[in-house]
Amino acid sequence: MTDPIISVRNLHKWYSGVHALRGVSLDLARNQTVGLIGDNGAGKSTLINILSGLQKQDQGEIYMEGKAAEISGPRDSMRLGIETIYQYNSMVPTMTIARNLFIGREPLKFAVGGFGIIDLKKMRDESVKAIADVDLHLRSPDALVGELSGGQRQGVAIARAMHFKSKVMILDEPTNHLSVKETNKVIGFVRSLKDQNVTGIFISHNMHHVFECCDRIVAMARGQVVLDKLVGDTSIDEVQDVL
Amino acid sequence: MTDPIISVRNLHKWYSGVHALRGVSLDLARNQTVGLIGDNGAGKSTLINILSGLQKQDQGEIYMEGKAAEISGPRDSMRLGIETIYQYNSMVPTMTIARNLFIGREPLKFAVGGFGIIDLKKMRDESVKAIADVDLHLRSPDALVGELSGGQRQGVAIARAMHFKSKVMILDEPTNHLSVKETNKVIGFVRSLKDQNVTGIFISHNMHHVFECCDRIVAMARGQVVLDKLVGDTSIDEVQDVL
Amino acid sequence: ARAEGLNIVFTHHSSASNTFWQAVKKGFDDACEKVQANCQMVFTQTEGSVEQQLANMEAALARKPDALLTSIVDDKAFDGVLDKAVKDGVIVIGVNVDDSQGAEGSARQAFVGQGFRPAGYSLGKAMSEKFPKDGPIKVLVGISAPGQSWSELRGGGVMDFLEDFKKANPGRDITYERIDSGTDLAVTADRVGAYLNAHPDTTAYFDTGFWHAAVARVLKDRGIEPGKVLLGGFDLVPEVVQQMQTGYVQVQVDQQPYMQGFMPVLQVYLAKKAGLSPANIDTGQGIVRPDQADAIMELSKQGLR
Amino acid sequence: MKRFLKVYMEKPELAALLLLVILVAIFQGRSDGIFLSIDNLRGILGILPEMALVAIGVTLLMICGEFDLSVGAVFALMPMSMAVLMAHGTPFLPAMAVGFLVCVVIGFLNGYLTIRFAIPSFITTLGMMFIARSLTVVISGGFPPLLPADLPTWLFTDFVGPGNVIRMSFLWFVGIAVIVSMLLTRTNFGNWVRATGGFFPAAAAMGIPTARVKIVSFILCSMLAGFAGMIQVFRLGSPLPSLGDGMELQAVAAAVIGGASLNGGIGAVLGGIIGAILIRVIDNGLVLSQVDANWFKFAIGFLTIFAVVANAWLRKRARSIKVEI
Amino acid sequence: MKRFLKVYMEKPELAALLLLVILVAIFQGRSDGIFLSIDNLRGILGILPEMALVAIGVTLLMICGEFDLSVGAVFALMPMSMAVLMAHGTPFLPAMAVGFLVCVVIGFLNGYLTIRFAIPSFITTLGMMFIARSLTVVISGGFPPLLPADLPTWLFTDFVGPGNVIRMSFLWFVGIAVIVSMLLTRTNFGNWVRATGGFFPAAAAMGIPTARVKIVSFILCSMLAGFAGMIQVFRLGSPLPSLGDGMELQAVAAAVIGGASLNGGIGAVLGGIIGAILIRVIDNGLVLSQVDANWFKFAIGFLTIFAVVANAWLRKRARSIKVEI
Ligand SMILES: Nc1ncnc2c1ncn2[C@@H]1O[C@H](COP(=O)(O)OP(=O)(O)OP(=O)(O)O)[C@@H](O)[C@H]1O
Ligand SMILES: Nc1ncnc2c1ncn2[C@@H]1O[C@H](COP(=O)(O)OP(=O)(O)OP(=O)(O)O)[C@@H](O)[C@H]1O
Ligand SMILES: [Mg+2]
Ligand SMILES: [Mg+2]
Repeated sequence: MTDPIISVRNLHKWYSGVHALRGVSLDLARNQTVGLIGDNGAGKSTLINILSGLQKQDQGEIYMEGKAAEISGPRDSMRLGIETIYQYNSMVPTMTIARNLFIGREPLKFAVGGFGIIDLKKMRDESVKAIADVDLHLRSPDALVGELSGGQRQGVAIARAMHFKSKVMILDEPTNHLSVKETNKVIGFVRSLKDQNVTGIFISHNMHHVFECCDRIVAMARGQVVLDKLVGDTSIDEVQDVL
Repeated sequence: MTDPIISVRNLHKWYSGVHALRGVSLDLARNQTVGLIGDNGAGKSTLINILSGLQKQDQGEIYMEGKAAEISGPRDSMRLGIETIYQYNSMVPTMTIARNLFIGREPLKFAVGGFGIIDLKKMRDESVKAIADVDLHLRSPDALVGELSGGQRQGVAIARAMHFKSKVMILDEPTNHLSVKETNKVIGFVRSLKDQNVTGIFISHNMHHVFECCDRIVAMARGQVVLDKLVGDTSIDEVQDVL
Repeated sequence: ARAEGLNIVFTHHSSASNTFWQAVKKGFDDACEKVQANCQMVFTQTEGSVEQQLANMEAALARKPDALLTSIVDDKAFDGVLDKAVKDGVIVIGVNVDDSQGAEGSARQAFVGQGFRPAGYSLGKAMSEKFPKDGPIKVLVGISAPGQSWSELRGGGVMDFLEDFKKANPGRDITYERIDSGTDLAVTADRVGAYLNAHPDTTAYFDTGFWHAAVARVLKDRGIEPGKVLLGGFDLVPEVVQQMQTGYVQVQVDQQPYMQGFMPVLQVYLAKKAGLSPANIDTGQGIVRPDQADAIMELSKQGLR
Repeated sequence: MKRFLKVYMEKPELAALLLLVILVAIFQGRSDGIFLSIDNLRGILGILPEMALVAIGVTLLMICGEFDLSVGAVFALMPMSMAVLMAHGTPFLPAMAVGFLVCVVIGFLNGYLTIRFAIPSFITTLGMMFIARSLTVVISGGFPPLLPADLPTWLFTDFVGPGNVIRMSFLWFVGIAVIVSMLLTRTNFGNWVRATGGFFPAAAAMGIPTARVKIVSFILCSMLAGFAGMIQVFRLGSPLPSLGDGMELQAVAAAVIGGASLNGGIGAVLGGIIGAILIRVIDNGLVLSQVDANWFKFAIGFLTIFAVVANAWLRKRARSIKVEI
Repeated sequence: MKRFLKVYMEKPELAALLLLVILVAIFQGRSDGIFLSIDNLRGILGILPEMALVAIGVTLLMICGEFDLSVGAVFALMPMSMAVLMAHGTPFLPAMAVGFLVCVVIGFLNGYLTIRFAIPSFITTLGMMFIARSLTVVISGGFPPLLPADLPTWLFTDFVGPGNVIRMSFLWFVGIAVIVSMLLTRTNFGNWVRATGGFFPAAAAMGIPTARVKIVSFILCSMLAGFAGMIQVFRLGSPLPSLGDGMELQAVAAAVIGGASLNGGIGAVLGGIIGAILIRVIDNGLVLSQVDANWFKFAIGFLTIFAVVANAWLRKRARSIKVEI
């Protein structure tokens, strides 16, 4: 096994009155896809929120490609090459689909010091493509996200993540709300990450999905890692027993 | 087949610029559990939102036990005996779990004209029981819903619906975010509805779940019903073909 | 009243809930009825807002009235508009407040009223008659609205007098302080009440409005007898007259607002009918003392004072 | 201990209480002990009920997710209606009834227009503020009538209690505060108010009659403002049309200082009251500390921000105490 | 046609525009044609830029999800700082630079305190309103200094254009409106503003520097208010410390009338401008219609509510037009 791309050591996270992570240590190997499972409230989202900079650990370290990494905001995390789909969709309902897809990463016609004029045409065209890529059928990229159905929104979030593929992809229950067809697309996408040299973390409560597309299973319970095995070395039943 | 408990005739619903329901007619037989499936944006949530009074149809009629029913708000729907779990959880994040469970139906110590003093003890006790019934593990019924994990919230919503069981239960993607154990609980619950003389509508994108616990499958596409068969007369493959 | 065709507008810097200006309005309306003129008074929405007054003035002038009556609370802001109005043949009369340069400062043809600063000065002077003949004198000046000219100028007038008084009595220990006393009876009562707690030896309190009426009530509630803390301020509103009757308020400046509303209309009428040119009217230094209170109360109830 | 501190300080109204104590101590020092003298307390406690009653109403409404800028104008309109009626010979009780009726109508209109047309209450009540203020001037004809001499004002303004420090109005205020507080925390209506403000779609979906809940809250808020105005007029003896000007912002500030959220769903009656006390204490303490007139507003602004910042900071500290509960 | 009507009327700013046209027509009738006379237009257009500039800033800030009550005070403070400096001999340009610096500092503090301590901007800016107003009085010493005679005020206040109906300030206003409007709709910064106000957690999760976006918006809003104040002072010829009192609520009202949402994320610069025009038109039209003084505020309140209700109603009608798009 080569150097891990991400290592976390002894992470602790307190919410006011709740000890949500109780010393989690984990190494993610390069180009491996990890399935993260666990009961409701086990701390999965908390762990990945720390990796994506939404929250800050109270204790513990994160290493990225061997170097200690200070992640104090989503921007840091993105800079390190981590792309996340959050459990609760991170869409601005009052904005159009196209604008949502490119929030914070707008294609610019020209820019001075990071600010500039958005290339609206390019943005529209690319978003039409990105949405088509996930087999989502939407009327127009100019519809407001707030007017989409639950699954359509989730689909847009996935289209965004797939479009801005990065070194590490974290997907927190991405298939919720999705129809069968799109779910299959997502599973296929996760399975293909490896081939594209992308490391993945896939959270789901559907064991079949996890076993179908991951290389390794990590199970959490009550804020701790309770099982960590390669897919070949374990089975759905064993995993369900530990939980 | 006896008299249908709910009949809808030729329902149309326009959102500004979107024709979401295009003439849906459906009869729900008493004590039958219907699995409602369909692609993202097919109009499933819109249909059940009309039945639960969240939205108003633009055209078409609803009959409840043979009588024309005017549903112009969730209260009307509840009065007719319809209990709903919504796709987007209908919880108030700034309130405690116990208060959320009983919103609008608080147990009162005494009341005058519908207003009165809440029986806090009873409310707490019953909510502890309701939550235990769905195998959810929560610290205390006094925690704020806003501080729960995604699955925990969904669990509370289910606990509420199960606690206030009614003549007709509508469940819009209730198993999203839920762990395996709880999902099984929900499936079991849906399957048991029939025995308790409750009519059910179960929406899910997981065909296995639908086939496991429903008597009849209704598939929607682009705002119309495209398939309506008893479970015995169809198969997962057939359904997936129509969609 | 349109028949006569005499159109008069009155713009000023105060809002409709100001009792003083309601008295001016009454005089204005009564006079207009007498001369059958078509009249309009325009209040501001925010008390003391010069920019709103100017906007109202511009709007009213677009109707090309025969006369414009206005308070001139700022030396410069209205110059352009007034110049143009006079050039267009509108009779312009300053009311209540004049340009500090007087007739030189603006194009207005006459002024009816009394200056803020002189009024403050005469208030101080009238009150000083009641000052103790010896011992230290500690005065509190309540600036009702810091930064607003009516309040600052009146307070300034009082303090001008106090400075002169100091010079005239070099041997005595005379001090004064200013606080933000607020433009609300309750607030003024609370703030001045608190101040008096901390400084029970205060000789006199001057308000730049009529809000010391509430201070009188505080003194009464505390069982302090009338005259221990001298109270004085501006404008005769019923509350103050009431407190004069009880003896808590010693001196009040009355500008005779009814007259300020009434006279300019007559002047306009005379100017139009007989070609008489408007002339300055001093509506009086109007120092009112408690002995006049009963008589005033009757008139005050009718809105005449 | 740590646990106690955590639970205690996480409540915004209690953090505000701590702040209040500190401020009082400072002012007591800076004023050479006059701040807590009977006389000064009497002054503070005399005016407090009026502001606090308004703050209670606004807090309730803010928990319900709405906003009322018209309280200051209603504060003046209600007693003015009464005074005008009484000046025309109507006896006290019917006049008071009409006064409250006016409040109810205004509250109802505020709520009805806001909900029926789904417009922000900011606008409805801003407009209503102008309307009510204008009506106050119109009915008084510009000249406030004097109050008849034989009113039962003792019921509201007489001094009572040991050392005569409090007025009757204080008892009314305490009684109303307890009732509204119970209403919010112990009754089903209170639950609905909180749910409606906390997350409107959820409350509506659960069958709560959200429109009625909001309208009732608007009406309660208006009535409390009117009642407070009546007390003030009885205390001061004269119904001025300019009464209560600027009170709308102060009341909101009080509610926020006491921990209510402008987005609704969060807040407590006690918080609004403590906020109102803080504002009064700051105002009074600054006079005693002899702040110059020109700097007075500066100090008020500064301390208002400071109070909320300190409150937020205290709560944050409390949250980060690591105790499992 | 139906389709056009639908798309057009669904935009709140365009619905407001329709309302504006109707109101103008009514006032034109009621004022015997004086409303649209050159003289009156000159009056309206002379004042409009000042209010509209403030409204633009507030609209921007509201889209960003925040609120600024200090604009009225900054409106007075910025020109007062300039005037005081110039009275002490500082030349025009450096004085103006310092004036803007003051605005920047206030805007920065508003934003920084709001974000750093996670407190509502309602409170921060309410406090700042008091502070800025107080500073205005303090630096002027209560009495405004005179402006030097040789200022380039022509750059802001001279009449230009056909019939001399507009002032230079109008050109500045149009220029700035176009720039801010472009900023909001065409640049990535505008996208961030809208996202930050629309749904803060999402914006933060997508790596937008939300804190910086908000602070910049606060600063822009302050600067626009200060600039507007400067123009007004040049027009009036004297820097009064009481300028802009009450403007904070008017600016918010303008933004809301023009369709901006108090919850952030929704709004347009054009809307804020139309809102400001509506407010000016109502004000001016009522004077010309010779509404009785005591009923004046009533009419303003009524028309403000009416404007928003009508706007909401028009949009609702438009939404219910059944055309697929
Ligand atoms: N508020 C709204 N405004 C405009 N269009 C809407 C709105 N809500 C839903 N729609 C549209 O109506 C159609 C049906 O939506 P609906 O939510 O009923 O789908 P659904 O079948 O529940 O999908 P999903 O499985 O993704 O939840 C979709 O095309 C959606 O974009
Ligand atoms: N903001 C918060 N405040 C307080 N407690 C929180 C907060 N967010 C999460 N928690 C608690 O932390 C624990 C872990 O939550 P987390 O969201 O990480 O669970 P999860 O494994 O993602 O669960 P799920 O599968 O239901 O999404 C839970 O007990 C939850 O109640
Ligand atoms: Mg989770
Ligand atoms: Mg759905």
